[in-house]
Amino acid sequence: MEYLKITGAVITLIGAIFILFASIGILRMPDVYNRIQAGTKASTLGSILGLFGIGLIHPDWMLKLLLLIMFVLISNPVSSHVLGRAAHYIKVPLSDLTLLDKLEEDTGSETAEKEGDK
Amino acid sequence: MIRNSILLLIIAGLAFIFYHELSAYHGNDGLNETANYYATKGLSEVGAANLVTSVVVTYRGLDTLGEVTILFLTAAILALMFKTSHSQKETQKRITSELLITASNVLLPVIFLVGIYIFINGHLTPGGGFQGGAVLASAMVLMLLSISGRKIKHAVLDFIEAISGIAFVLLGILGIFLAGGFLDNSIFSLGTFGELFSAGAIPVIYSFIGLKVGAELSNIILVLNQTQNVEK
Amino acid sequence: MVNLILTIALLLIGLSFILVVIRFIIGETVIDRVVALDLLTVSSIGLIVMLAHFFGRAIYIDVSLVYGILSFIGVIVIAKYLEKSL
Amino acid sequence: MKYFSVEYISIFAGFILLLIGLWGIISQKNILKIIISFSIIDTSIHLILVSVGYIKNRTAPIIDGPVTRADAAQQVTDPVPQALVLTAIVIGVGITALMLSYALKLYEKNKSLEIDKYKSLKW
Amino acid sequence: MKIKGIAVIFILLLSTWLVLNHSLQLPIILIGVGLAAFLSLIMCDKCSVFNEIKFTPKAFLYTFLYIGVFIFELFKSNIDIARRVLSPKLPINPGIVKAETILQSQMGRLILANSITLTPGTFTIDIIGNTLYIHCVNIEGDDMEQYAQNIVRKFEKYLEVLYG
Amino acid sequence: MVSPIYIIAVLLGIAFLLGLFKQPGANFVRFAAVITLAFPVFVSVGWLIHFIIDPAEPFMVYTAGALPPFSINLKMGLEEAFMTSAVNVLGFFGFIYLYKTLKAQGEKAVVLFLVLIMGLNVVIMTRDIFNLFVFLEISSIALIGMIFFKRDLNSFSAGFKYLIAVTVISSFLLIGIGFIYYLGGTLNIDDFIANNNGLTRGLSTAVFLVLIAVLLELKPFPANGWALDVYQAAHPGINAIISAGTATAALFAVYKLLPFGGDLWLNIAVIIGLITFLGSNFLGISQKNANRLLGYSSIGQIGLLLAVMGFSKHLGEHFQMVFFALFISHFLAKAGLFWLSGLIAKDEIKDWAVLRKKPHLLFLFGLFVFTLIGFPPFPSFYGKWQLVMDLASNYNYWWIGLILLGSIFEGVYLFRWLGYAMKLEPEEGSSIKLDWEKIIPIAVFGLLIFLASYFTNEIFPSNFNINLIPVYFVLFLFVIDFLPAYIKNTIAIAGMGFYAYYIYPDIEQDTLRLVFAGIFLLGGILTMFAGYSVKGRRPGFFPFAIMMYAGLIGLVEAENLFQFFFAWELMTLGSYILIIRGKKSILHAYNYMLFSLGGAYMIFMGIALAYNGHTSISLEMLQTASFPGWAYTLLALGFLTKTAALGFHIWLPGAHAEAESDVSPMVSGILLKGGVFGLLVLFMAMGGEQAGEHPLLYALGWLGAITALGGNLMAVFQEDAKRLLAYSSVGNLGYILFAFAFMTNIGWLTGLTYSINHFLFKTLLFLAIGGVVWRVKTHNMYEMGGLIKRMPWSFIAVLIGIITLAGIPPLSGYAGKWLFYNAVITKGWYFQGAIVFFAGTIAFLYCFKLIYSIFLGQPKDKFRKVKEAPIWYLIPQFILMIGIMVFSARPDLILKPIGDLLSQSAYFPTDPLSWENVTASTNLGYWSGYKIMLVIGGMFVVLLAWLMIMSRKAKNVKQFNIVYAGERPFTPETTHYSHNMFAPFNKALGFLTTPVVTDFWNGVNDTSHAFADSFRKIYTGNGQTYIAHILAYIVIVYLILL
Amino acid sequence: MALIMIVMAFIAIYHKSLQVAVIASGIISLFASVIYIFLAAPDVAITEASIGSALTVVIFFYVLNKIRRIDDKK
Repeated sequence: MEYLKITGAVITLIGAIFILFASIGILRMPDVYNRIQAGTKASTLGSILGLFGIGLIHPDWMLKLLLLIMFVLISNPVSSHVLGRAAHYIKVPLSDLTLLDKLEEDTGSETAEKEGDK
Repeated sequence: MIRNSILLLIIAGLAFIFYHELSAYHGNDGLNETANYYATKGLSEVGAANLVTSVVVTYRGLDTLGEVTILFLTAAILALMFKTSHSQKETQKRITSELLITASNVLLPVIFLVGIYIFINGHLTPGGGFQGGAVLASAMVLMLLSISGRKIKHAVLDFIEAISGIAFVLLGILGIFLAGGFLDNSIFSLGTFGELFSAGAIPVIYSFIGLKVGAELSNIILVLNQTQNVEK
Repeated sequence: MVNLILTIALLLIGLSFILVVIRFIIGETVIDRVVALDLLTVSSIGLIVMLAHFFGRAIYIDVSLVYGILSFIGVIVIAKYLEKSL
Repeated sequence: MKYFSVEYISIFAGFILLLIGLWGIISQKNILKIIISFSIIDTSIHLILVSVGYIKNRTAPIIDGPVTRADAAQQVTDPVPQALVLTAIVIGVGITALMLSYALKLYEKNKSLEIDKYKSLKW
Repeated sequence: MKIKGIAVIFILLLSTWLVLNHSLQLPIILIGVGLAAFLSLIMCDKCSVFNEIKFTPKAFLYTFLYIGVFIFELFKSNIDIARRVLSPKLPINPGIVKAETILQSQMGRLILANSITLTPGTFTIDIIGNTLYIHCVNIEGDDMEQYAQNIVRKFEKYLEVLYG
Repeated sequence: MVSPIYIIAVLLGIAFLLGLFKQPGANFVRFAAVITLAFPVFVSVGWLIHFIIDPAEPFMVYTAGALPPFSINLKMGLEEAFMTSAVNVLGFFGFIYLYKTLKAQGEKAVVLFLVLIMGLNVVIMTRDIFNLFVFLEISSIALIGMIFFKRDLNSFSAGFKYLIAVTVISSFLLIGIGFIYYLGGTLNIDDFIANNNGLTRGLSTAVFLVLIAVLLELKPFPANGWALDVYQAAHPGINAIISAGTATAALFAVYKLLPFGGDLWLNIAVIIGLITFLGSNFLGISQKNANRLLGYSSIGQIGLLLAVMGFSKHLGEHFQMVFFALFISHFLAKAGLFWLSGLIAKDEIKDWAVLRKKPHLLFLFGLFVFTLIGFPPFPSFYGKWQLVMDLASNYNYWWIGLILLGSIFEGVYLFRWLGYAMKLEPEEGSSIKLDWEKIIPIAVFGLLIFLASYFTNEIFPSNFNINLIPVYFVLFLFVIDFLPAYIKNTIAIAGMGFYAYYIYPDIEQDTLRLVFAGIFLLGGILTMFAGYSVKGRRPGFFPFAIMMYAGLIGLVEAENLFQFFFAWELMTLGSYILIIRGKKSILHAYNYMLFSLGGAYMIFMGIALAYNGHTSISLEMLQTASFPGWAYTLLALGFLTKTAALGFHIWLPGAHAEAESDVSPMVSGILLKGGVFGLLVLFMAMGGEQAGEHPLLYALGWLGAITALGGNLMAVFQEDAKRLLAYSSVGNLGYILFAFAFMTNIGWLTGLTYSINHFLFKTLLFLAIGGVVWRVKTHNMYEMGGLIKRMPWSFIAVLIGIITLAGIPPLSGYAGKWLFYNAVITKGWYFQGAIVFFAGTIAFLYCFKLIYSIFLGQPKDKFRKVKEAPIWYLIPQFILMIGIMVFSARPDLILKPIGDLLSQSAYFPTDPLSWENVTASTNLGYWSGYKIMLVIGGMFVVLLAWLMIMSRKAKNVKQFNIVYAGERPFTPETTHYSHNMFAPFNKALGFLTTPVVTDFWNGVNDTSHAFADSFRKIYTGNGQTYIAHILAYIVIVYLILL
Repeated sequence: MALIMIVMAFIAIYHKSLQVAVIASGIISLFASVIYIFLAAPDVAITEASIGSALTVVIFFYVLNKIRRIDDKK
């Protein structure tokens, strides 16, 4: 039992580390899209791991936590998708490193007259 | 510049007042008389596991009635303020992302259920009518965002709002006849401690509060959303 | 042991908060800041669950549930606002 | 050292936020900024009130699992300030919504969010 | 077909309710049944989403497979991100690419997009028709179309079975 | 009794229910709301009656099945019952008033209204601080939802300002509540008061925060700009609710919470309240916008009520009475005024002139204004009296001074406003839309004022009880105001006659009073005769005329100072309305009112100083005043404003000259004697002859002499006949003052003789001139001339009058002079005597001018056909002439009993005058009225005959002969022989008539207006500045408290 | 955490962009609600998170949206 708990704790710790990565990521990444990448991905995993780890420590909380995990899994990518979509729509500039932008090519004419956000 | 320094002086004066207030703070050692009453007698009198709920719904029920009324007022005032004379035409919007629509379709029932869970279990777990109501309202927002084609009817919300408000008041009056006074929760049996059907009328009252708050908050947001063409 | 590890985890989350806030402060666009907000809420969910463990109260999980729901909706509303389709 | 416990930190933070909010209300010209300052004030007051009811090493006033019915009075914090804050938060959101709608109406009428522009009534 | 959707929602909600309440007392179950029935009925015009789930043994198996692949990819992606973030040079090579999907059901596309978002260095910016626009942190190889298609295919084959 | 909890339940339940109905124009929603609003009225009034009949223990409502410190409880006691009744009645009628407005706004507005009333009820009843906070917020929010009903920019910005101000205030309240709970351990008001005796630093700060927040809800000056903006911008129907309803609830909240702070906070309340009262009213004086002005006034009144709460320790058992009286006046009058403002629907106070078209509304307007200022018989008069007296017995003179000063400021703008409404020409095409639903509430509140007045009179201590018969008679005349004038005139005369008969036995022995009663009542009857010449209904004249007479006779009847002051104010009120009825009298009536008000408050202050330490308020008490010098001086100054001594005279000429023809004799011949009577009472109190060397008397002597000179001099240079007579009155009153100031037996006799004479001849002259003016329609003497042939009787009247006036033998004027010289010589004030003598010679000049330019010379062409004055003018003139003759022939009939009375009294033991039949003699000589008459009469006949013979040779010349004029006159009238008749004298003495005094008062007026005008610039209109004001206010009060 | 709140408050007041100010105030509420968990007040935490943080921000953005609409029309 004790091992399970320690495993849980370690998993939680890993989750925390991922969250830390995420924050470093959004600090360092050059443009919005990359920040969204770093932010959502790592933080989702981080918090899922955190929740799961606690679930291992307290098995009787597990069901509820799994529900929460499901929720996060569905909602978080969607919100990052919506954010990225919005960012692209209002033409937040991509970083100089960006190689290509297919979406811009396809929808550029449609969004050309819209002005960017301040 | 002079203006700013005068303002700064005022703030400094206020800081001085608050310093006096703060210096009186020295932490707590135990519950005071009032809180002690709630923590000891309150359990048997009210029967709610969540003491905050028992205070909010029963002992200070009149306050709660008041705050529900405040939200009600706010919704009414907004409706008054933004009542439009002519029909509104939809402005051009970008099509909502398909993913979002799907996600909200999946999540909406769950969010509704969570909201209901939060207010029905208000006497056992943290949360209650207001929080549950807020969750319901946020579900409404999600609906509004994802399903732009479908109109959410004011009338339905108003109906829920009115009915639950009246039910709240009626339950309160029932307390005068069946129990110790206005808003006394022991009009129903207190039940077994810690179960869903316990704490007398609290789950019922909180359900009505939850519905009402949800309807009111949704109304507020609907009003802010719907009047796109504002009167000149 | 368990608590020690979790304490370290808590501190790490705290550290990440600070980093995120720095991004928030320097953040070039509003979207950056929204991403920061999102990150903050998601990590708060984890944080609260950990706190639930520390205080030994299962009931706090409900709090994080509500958190999850509402942060999701908040972010969507902001994004919708930003792309002018609210 | 006692000033580093959570209730002291939060109450200090509350008062500082309160002052910042008040400063914002009287120094910012933009109506929406004023409303934001008000919501900061609101939050700070709630923070102060909750810290005022906190008792060290005690847990939330909800009886289940670890907190037993018999000695609840020795284990839980004061529920009253929490109940008050609950009410205050809801009132706060009502008022914020009201302020915002007023701001909206003002903007609609005069196309300006500067509070200086609304001085037609005076003396 | 609606019945199926309603049933799915009903079961989903009822189980959620039971999980939330964390108890199996009779009154709770009763209320849960009532609520779930009520909600699933008023939500039924949106439940087309749930109609698409296929209940076949194969689907059951593929679910587990999918979850496994997904978790694997998830970790991979995160380690990948962590590596990039932590390395001082910040070795990224971003770009937006497009890929076609063969999935038709909404649910399937949602899960596909979510999976893509959560996996290595990619996230779905937009979906127009059958075209997914994917932002990648690091585009590898020369054939970008192929690269993108690979990302999609990874999940598609499982989801196709599940949702069609 | 129905439990008050049902007020909440029913109002809120119906409010929620009404949220269901959405069809626009569903009338039954509002109908249901009216029924619903009647319910709380029923409940609270039921409780009120219950508590009045049976002063039982307060009824407590417990909620949640737990006892108070742990649950919220509501209290319904007498105070709560009264306050909730007030709010609910206001709510009911306010709703009716707003019926159409709410209909235009939709069903939600009705809901807001219901919730507002519910919130106010709970604010009053609750005994829990946090509950108080919640319901204060509810009522504020509901109000904020109604402020923008006009839907213009102003109402929105005002609403926003109100919102942020209320929010900031409630933040402080919330912090305070939190710390009160933390440090005091309870949220229950009673529990806190019972268990917390000493306040520690932290607790006192918490209490400070709570109390200052609740006080700020009362909008104290100067942190109240937001409220003023709301008053200016919101719908007047809403304003009525804010001013009367919300303020009521907030006031009661303060009342509940004040015990938290102990005595210290009582003083703070006094300071805040009085600063508010004074400041607000001061700033109000230069305000032109009606609603904003009402806002200033409203805030001022609330300040006064707050101060009364602070005074509760001094007031003791009188507190409830005083508060009730002041509160109910504010409540009814302010609601009524706001409602009227909504009816007029214009912003400027000048626009209120439109009220002239609706006399009933005008009457209500006047009623509200007088109630507000505190004129009898309205409740606030009683309240102010009791307040001032109780303060005086605790030596709080400065507070009294501030209260009275604030009341004067209030009077300044209210009377200017009333004047505008009564006299200005309404704008072209403006009219009032009479909606029944708007008239009914106003009328009901008007009626309630009378009810409250009656009730106030009942509950105040019995020695205040005054003879209300005249007041009822006045009311009766109001009721029958629709009858034709002649019927009312007859009723009025009959009433006065009957009253004279009725009181005669009471004062038969007291000859001094008898004389004045005679002047007032018989003079009143005589002057009323002239009223028969007026055709039509003459609306509003008789009640106020009778009110003036009622006041005057009340002075004579008064047995204590309260009755005296009551009568004094009644007289002022009546005479003000009489004066303002004149065509161009708006400014003069305003001046008159201001001086009267100032004078009245000086009298009030004087009484207060004298009252100190005494339980009785009888007239005799004046003698034992503890600050006699100040008290006497203030009283004297007060009376002097009414007698128009030099320095206070500027109101008189205009007021008398511009009044209607038959009003001038009333206000000149009769009203001025009221002031004289007051002086008499004062002098008597000073102790008669013993006080002879009192410096005040010396000063008054000088003042009298100078007044006589100045008045007469100015009279000489007048071109307006009535103005001439008016200035002459100033001079004559100077004589009277001078004579009384001798403080000797014979001096008083002189004064009385002068008084009687002045009454006789000035009434006669004004009636005669009034008759002439009635026919020729002008006051200017140079437009008349030669009227002797057309109006012989008027001529004779004027002739008799000026002979008496000038003191020419044989008529009674000479008797006065004879006594006067005796008195001067006895007293030894030779220098002053010389001045008065010189003034007497000047009187000849204007007498001559008067009779010459009107009656002699050639008649004007346009007046060749004028008829004799109306018979109803002539009849009283004949009676007066007979009176003069009788008094001249037999002065002993009156003077002897008075002389006897004086010498018998303790005051004037030395009596140098002895009577032998009709011959009076002193050690300086003797004088016999009818002998002189015979001699002089004979000489007169001879001279007249000679003159008649001479005048045959006179030839007619052109009146406007400008052949010899060096330049072309643009106004030919100015070449008339009687124009600028005494130009040479003007060169010699004109410098004495430079209007120093007028300039002085104008200066005072301008300066205060300029001050108020620049001072109110603190209300910049910027919501943020208002917040800064609030915060600064909090800091400053806190620093003061430290 | 308290420090972050204070920093956020300054951002909320002084940042030029209204959206950022609103988000900052939302973050203040968010942290406040985490502190409420520390202070053993889960009820308040839920309320603050749902109403204070989320709904207020949502309402703010709806209003900002309408203001922008008014601008567009002008």
